[in-house]
Amino acid sequence: METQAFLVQQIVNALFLGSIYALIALGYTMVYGIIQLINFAHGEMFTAGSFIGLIVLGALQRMGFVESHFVLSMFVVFAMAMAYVAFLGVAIEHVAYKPLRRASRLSALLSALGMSIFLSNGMMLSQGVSDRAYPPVLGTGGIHVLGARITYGQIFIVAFAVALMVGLNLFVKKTKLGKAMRATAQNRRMAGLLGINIDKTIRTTFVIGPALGAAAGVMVGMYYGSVRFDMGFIPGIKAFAAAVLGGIGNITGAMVGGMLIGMVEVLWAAFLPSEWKDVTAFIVLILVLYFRPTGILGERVIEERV
Amino acid sequence: MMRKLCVFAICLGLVFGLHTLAAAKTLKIGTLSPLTGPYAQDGTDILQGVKTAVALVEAAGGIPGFDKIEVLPGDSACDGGKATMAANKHINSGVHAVVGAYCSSATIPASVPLNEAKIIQITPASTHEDVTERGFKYLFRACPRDDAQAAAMVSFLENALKIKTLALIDDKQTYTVGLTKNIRHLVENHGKIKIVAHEHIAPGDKDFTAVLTKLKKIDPDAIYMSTYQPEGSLMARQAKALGLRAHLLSEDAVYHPKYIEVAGKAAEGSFLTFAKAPDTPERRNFEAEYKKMWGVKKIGSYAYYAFDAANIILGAVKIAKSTDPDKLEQVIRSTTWKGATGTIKFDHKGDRGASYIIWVVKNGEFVPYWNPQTGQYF
Amino acid sequence: MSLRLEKVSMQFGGLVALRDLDLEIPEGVIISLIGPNGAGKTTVFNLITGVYRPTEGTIHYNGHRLNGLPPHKIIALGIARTFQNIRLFKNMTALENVQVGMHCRTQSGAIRALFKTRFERAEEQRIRKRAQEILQELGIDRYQDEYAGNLPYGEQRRLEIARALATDPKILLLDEPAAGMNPKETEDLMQLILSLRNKGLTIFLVEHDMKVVMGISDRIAVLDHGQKIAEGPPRAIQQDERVIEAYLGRRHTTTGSIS
Amino acid sequence: MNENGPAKAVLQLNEVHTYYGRIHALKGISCRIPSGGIVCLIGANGAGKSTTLMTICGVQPAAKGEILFEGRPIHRMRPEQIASLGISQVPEGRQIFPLMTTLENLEMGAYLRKDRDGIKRDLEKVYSLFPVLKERRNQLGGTLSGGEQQMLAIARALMSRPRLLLLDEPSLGLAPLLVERIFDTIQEINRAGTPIFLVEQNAQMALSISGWGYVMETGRIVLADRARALLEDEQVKKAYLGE
Amino acid sequence: MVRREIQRFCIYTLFLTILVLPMVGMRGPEFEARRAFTVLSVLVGVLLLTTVFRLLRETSFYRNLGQRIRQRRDRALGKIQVLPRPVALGSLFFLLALFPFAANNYVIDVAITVLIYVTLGLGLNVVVGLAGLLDLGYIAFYAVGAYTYSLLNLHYGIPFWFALPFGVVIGSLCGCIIGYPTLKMRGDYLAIVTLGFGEIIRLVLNNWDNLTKGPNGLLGMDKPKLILPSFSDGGLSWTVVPLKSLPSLYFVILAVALLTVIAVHRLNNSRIGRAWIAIREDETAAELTGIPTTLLKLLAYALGAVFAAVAGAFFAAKLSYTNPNFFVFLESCVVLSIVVLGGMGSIPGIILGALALIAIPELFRELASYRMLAFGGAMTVMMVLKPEGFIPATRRKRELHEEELESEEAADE
Repeated sequence: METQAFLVQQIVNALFLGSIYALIALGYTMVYGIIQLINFAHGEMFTAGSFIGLIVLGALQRMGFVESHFVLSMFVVFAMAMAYVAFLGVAIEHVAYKPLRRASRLSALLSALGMSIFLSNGMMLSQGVSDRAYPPVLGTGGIHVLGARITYGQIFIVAFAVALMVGLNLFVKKTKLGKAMRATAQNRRMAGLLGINIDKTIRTTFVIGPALGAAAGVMVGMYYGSVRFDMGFIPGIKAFAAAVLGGIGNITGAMVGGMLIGMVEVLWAAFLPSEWKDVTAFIVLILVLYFRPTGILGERVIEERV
Repeated sequence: MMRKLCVFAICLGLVFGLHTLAAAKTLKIGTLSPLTGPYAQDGTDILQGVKTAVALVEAAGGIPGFDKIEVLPGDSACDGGKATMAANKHINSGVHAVVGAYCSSATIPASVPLNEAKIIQITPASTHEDVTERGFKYLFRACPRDDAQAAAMVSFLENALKIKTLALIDDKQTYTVGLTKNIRHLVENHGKIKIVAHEHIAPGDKDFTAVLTKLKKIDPDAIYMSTYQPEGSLMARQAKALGLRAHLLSEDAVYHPKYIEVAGKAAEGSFLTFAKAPDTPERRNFEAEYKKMWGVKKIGSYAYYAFDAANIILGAVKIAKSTDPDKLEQVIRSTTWKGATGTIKFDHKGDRGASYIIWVVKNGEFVPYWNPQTGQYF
Repeated sequence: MSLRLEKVSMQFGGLVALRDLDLEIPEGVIISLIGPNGAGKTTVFNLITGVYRPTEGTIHYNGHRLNGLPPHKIIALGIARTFQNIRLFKNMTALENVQVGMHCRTQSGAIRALFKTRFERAEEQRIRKRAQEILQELGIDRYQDEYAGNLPYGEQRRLEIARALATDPKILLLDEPAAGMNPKETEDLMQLILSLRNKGLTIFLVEHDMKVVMGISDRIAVLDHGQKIAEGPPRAIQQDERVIEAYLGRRHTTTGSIS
Repeated sequence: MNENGPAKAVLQLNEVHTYYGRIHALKGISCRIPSGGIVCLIGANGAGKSTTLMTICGVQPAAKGEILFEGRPIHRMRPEQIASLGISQVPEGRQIFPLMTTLENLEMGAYLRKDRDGIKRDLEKVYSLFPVLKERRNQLGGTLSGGEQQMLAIARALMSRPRLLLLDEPSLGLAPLLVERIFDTIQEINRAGTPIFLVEQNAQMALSISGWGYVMETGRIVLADRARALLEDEQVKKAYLGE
Repeated sequence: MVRREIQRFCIYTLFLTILVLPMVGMRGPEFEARRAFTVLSVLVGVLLLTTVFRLLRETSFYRNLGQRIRQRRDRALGKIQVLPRPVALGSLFFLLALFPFAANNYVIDVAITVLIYVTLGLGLNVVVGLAGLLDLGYIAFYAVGAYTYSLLNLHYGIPFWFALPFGVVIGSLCGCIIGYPTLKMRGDYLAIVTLGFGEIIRLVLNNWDNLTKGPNGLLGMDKPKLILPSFSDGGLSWTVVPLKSLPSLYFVILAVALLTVIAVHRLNNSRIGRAWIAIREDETAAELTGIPTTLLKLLAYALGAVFAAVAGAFFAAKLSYTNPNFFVFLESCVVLSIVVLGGMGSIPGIILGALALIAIPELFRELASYRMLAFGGAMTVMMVLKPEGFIPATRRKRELHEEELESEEAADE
C-alpha cells in the first residue's frame, strides 16, 4: 500500500468515524440546548434504535422484501427505528426528566444516569447478553479514490448524516417550531408568555434528538454488522465529548466536534502507538476547552453583566 | 436526620442478619461470574454450565448424603471489590465449593478469602499465571493457562503455517495482554518469525479501521487478534472489507459461535486456539442437555469449562463422601477427571495440562485443524 | 490615596466600550458617574475591580498599578463594590454573607480548620463579632440568621453594601444602588451613603436616579458612548447642554425640582 | 368612569388570590382595565405588582377568584392559551432572547399569528415606531444596549397584535432621557387603540400618563382612583412620589 | 379527576405496549408472545395499581387514615428523639464499634465497602457539594491512592501507614493538576473535562506497562500493620500485628471514615468552607468580594483528592491487589450518585447514600442479572420522588426551590 493511498484511506476512515460521532452528538446537543441536561441515556437510545432496526430489517428480509424493494425497505427500517426511539425519548422525558424540571440540574443528571443504567440492563435482559448479527444489506461494493477504498455503505452513511445535520440546522434556524425551540432554550418563561407551548417544544426536542440517535444506531448496526446491549456506552461518551468540544447546544458544533474526535482517534492510531489514542482524544478535548472554554463554535456567552 | 440514619441502619442490619441464616442439608455450590456488564455473556454461560452439571448429577440420583444440590449465583462484575464481597457472601452462606471467577482481576482478589476459609475454588476461565502462581492450596483452574495457549499458537505458526511475519493486536486487558506477551516472548526466543507490529485497541470500540489500515500497509503474513469475541468479530469483518490478505489468528475467548455468526464470511479461514474437543460421551451428553435446558443451538466455550469444574467438585464430594476441604482437595488433585473438555489432571499448582489444538473456521463451523502435541493435521 | 484612571480604553471584539477615559477619584468624596444605558458605566467598575483588563491605559490606586491584578487582590487593596442586579449568596444567611466579605482580611486556611487550632477558633469568633457589628451598623441585624434570598428587596441592597464594607474598603463602588427602590428607601439610602462618606470612605456611584445623584454627589462625571462628555459639580452638570442632549432630557431641567 | 373603577372593562380581576408555595402573594385583588385606556398599578417592592401580571398571564395561576378577559374567564387557562387570546406582556427585565437576532425576537412575538402579510406590515409598523430596531435587525438580542432591549421587548409584544398590553417596570434601569421616550411611545401605542396595564415603580411618570391608578401594598389593593386624583393624594405623595 | 386518571392510564398503557412488545418480544426471528405479554402485563399491573392508589389518595378515607398513621409515627419517633445528641452519637459509635463482633465476614465486608464509599462520597462532597464543581472523574484519585500505595509497598516495602502521607501528597498534587485547566470552565464543560481526566488516568495506568504492569494489575501488597505492646514473659515487648482479618480492617476504615466525617464537618464550618459555598453560589460575586477563587477551587480539588487517595490506598491494601479496571467511569458515577442521592452537602445524607447504593444492592444479590436494572430504575425513581436527596442539607433544601423563589422575587420586585 502506497503512502498516499494509506493517508487517504485513513482520512476516509476518520471522516466516517467522525460522522458517526457527530450524529450521536446531535442528540446530546439538542437536549442540552433546550433543558441544559446531559442526557446520559442518549447512548441507550442509540442502542435501542439499532435493535429495532435489526428487528424490522430481519422481518423484512424474511419476507423477501429487502431484495425486491431495497430503497423502500431501508426507508421503513429507518422510519420504524426512529419512530420507536422517539416514543422512548418522549416516555423517558415524561417519566424521568419532566418532574425534575424545577429541581437542581444534578438531580436531573442523576435521573438520566439511572435511566441509562436501567435501559441498558433492560435491553440486556430483553435482547440477550451477546452481540447480534445484522443482516448484510449494505454489500461490500465500493469505489477507489486515490488508491483508497470507499464502500457504498460508507458513502451512504456519510451522506445521510450530512443530510440529517443540514436538515436539522435548517429546521432550527428557519422553521417556526425550530425558532420556538431556540427561544425556549434561551428563556423558558418568556417563551411561555409569547404563547409557545413549552411542554410541547421540549417534547419535540425529545422526539428529534433520540430519533437522530436511532438513525445513527441503525447505520452503525448496518455498517459494522452487529448490535449489543452496551454498545451505546463508549460512543455515547465520545459523542458527548464531541458535543462539548464543538460547543454544546450548537448543532454545527456537534458536527465539527464529532469530526475532530474521529480525526484525532484515527490519525493517532494510524501513525503513533495506538493504545494512547483515547488518551490523546481526551487531551485534545481538554486543550481545546482550556483555550476556548465554550467549545470551538460555542456561542460566545454574551458579556456577563456584572 | 441523625435519627433517620439510625433507624435506617438498624433496619438494614436486621435484614442482613436474617438474610444470612443458613438453610437445611444441601450441597451448595457458589458461582462467581459477571452477570452484568460487558462480559455478561460469558458469565451467563458459566452459570448455565454449572447448572447443567448439577441437573445431570441430580437426574442421575444426586449425591448420597445430600437432599439436594443448590447453585448460588454470584455476580462478580469483573471487579475486584465486588468479587470479594460475592466471595465472602458465598463463604457465609456456607457454600462447599465455588466455580469462578471469570476475569483474572476478579479471581485473584476473590481467591484470598476463599482460600483462607478453605473453600475449594475452581476457575473455569481465568488464565492469568498469577492465579495459580501464588500457591493457593484450594484453588484450581479448569482451563489451560495463557502460556500453554500461546505455546500452541506459536507452534502452529512456526511448524504448520510457516509464516515469516506476524502482527499482534490486543485490547489491553489482563487476559488479552497475557496472551500477546507470551506469544511475543516465545516468538522472539525462537527467532523464526518476525513480529512486525503490535497494536492495541480499546474494548467497546466498534471501528478498528485505523489500526487495520496501518497493518494493511505493513502487510504481515498473519494477524493475531487477542480480543474478546465482539471485538474479534468486528475486526475480522473490517479486515476483510479493507482487503487484508493476512491469516487471522485468535484465541479461545473468540471461540464462540457468535464469532462466526457476526463476522459471517469474514470469519472463514481464521485459526483459533481452543481445547481439543474430544468426541466423548461426556461431551455429547453435556451438549445435548445444555441445548435442551437453555434452548440454544450453540454453546459458548466457558460453559464447557464451567461444566467440567462443577462436575469435578460434585465427583470429588461423591468420592470423598464428605465436604471436608482437605479431603476434597486431595481427591481433586489425585484423580484424573474425564470431562467435556477432555481429561483433566491437576498438577501441584492446580493447573491442568495443556490440551490446546488449532481450529479453523470452515463453512461456518469450527473444525479441528492441527494438533500441536503431535504436529498432525486432523 | 486616590484612584486614577489614565487614558483607559476598553474594546470588546470590534466594539469600543470605553475610549480614553481620564478620571480621578480623590479621597473622601462622593463622585457619581452617569450616562445613558450602554455608555460604559458598569464597564468602568469592571475595569477598576479587575473583571476586565483595559485594552489601553492604566489604572492606579494608592501607588499600585491595578491593570492585570486579579479581582481578589484589588479588593484586598481596599476597593469594594456592589452590583447592578443584586448578587448576594442567596442560600447563605445574612451573617454568612458578611463573613464571606471578611475573607480577604482573615487568614485561617484548610489546615488550621482541620485541626481547629486556637488561632482558627479565635479568628472565627472575631469574624462573627465583626460581621454582627456591620449588620448592626446598617440596621439589618435582625435578619442575621435569615437566608439572604429571603430578605426584602431594600434590605438585600443594604446587605450587599454590608458585605462590601466587610472587606474593609477605602473606596466603595456602588452600582445603581437605588434601582427599584421607592422614595422612602431611596431617602434612607442617601443618608447611609452620606454617613459612610463622613466616616472617611470614598464613594464612587453609578446611578440613574437624578434625585440621588444630584442630591449627594460632590462631583459628577458624564459618559456617553464610552467617552467622558462632562465633569463637574452637580449644578454645572445640570446646566450642561451636551448632558441634557445626551442624557437628562428637557423635561428634567425644565421641571428642575431636584431636592 | 364611575367611582368603582373604569366602565366597560377589557380585563377584570375579581378577588384573585395567588400563592407561591406557602406564601400568600395576592390576597384578593380586584381591578378593571377599560378598553382603550391606560391603567397603572403602583406600589412598593414586594407588594405583588409583578405577581398580578404573572397571574393574569397564567404563569403563576390564581388559586381563587376569577379573571375575565373580554367577558370570558381565563384564570384556568395555560399561559400559551392566554397569550393566544391577545394578552401580551412586556415583563420586567426585558427578557430578550439573547442569542436570537432582533428580527427573530420580533418574529417570536408573532409566534401565534398565521397571517404572513399582516406580520410583515406590523414589522414595518414597529420599525417606524422604533427606527433603531431596524438598524439592528440582524444583531443578536444580547448585544443590544439596555434601552434598545426595552424597545425590542415592547416591539416584540406589539408584534402579537395585542388586545391588551401589560407592561412591567418599563423604566427600570433606564436613563432619564430614555424613560421619557419609552413613556411617549406607550402613550402613542395607546392612542392607536391598545389598552395598557402598566406596573411602575416610577409613580410620578406612570400616574401622569394613566387614566386610572391602583396602589398596592402587601398583596392588597389599598387605593383606587383616577390617576390625577392619586397624584394629588397626600398619602400617595408621601409614600410614592417622594415629596 | 377520575376521568383524567383513566385517560392517563390508557395513554401510558399504549406507550408501554409500543415500547415493550417489540423490545421484549423480538429476541429472535419469532415473536415470543408469552414473554412479551408477561412483561407487559406486569408493567401494566404496576401502572394500574399506582392509578388506583392515586385515586384512593384523593378519598377522604385515605386522608384520615394517613393523618392517623402520621400522628402515630410522629409520636413513636418523638420518643426516640428524646435522646440527647451526645448520647445518640455515643451509642451510634458504640454500635459501630461492636458491630464486627456480632456480624459475619460477609456483612463486615459489605460494611467495609460502605465505609470506603462513605469516605469517597464525603471527599467528593467537598468538590461538588461545597465548592459546586461537577466532577465526573473523581474515581481517578481513588486510583492514584491505590497505585501510590501499591507501588511504594511493592518496590520499596514502605508500610501502609508511612505510604499514606505519600498518597495524600500525590493525590492532592493530581487534584491540582486536574483542577488547573478546569478553572476557567463552568458547569457541564467542567463535567466532560473531569470525565476526560478520569479516563486519562485510568488509561495511563492501563498502558504504562513498565510501571503499573498495565492491565495485569499489581499484586501482593502488605496489609496495614499495627504495633501493639504485648506482655509476654513478664516483660513488655512490641509486636507487629498485620491486620489481616476483616474485622480489624473494618476498624481501620471506620477510623478513616470517622476522621473524614470530622474533617469535612470542620471544613464545612470554617472560613474556607464559607468561601467555597460562596463560589458555588455566585463565582463572580465571590471573586469580587475578595475571595481568591482560583486558589480555593484548586484547594477543593486537592482536598477532595486527598480523601479519595486515602480510601484508595486502603482499598489496595485490603485486596492486596489493584487493577485499572476497578476505576472505570461508572464508579465515578456511583460516588456522584451517593452524594446527590444522599443529599448534597449533608454528611448524614452521604452516609445514608452510601448505605443505600452499596449495601442495598447487596441484599438483592439473588436478583442476579436484574440487579442493575433495579438499581437504575430505583435511582431515577428516587430522584423524581426526592430530588433533594434523602437528607438534604438545610441550605440545599432551599436551593432546590430556588427557581420558584426566584420567580417569586422577580415577580415581586
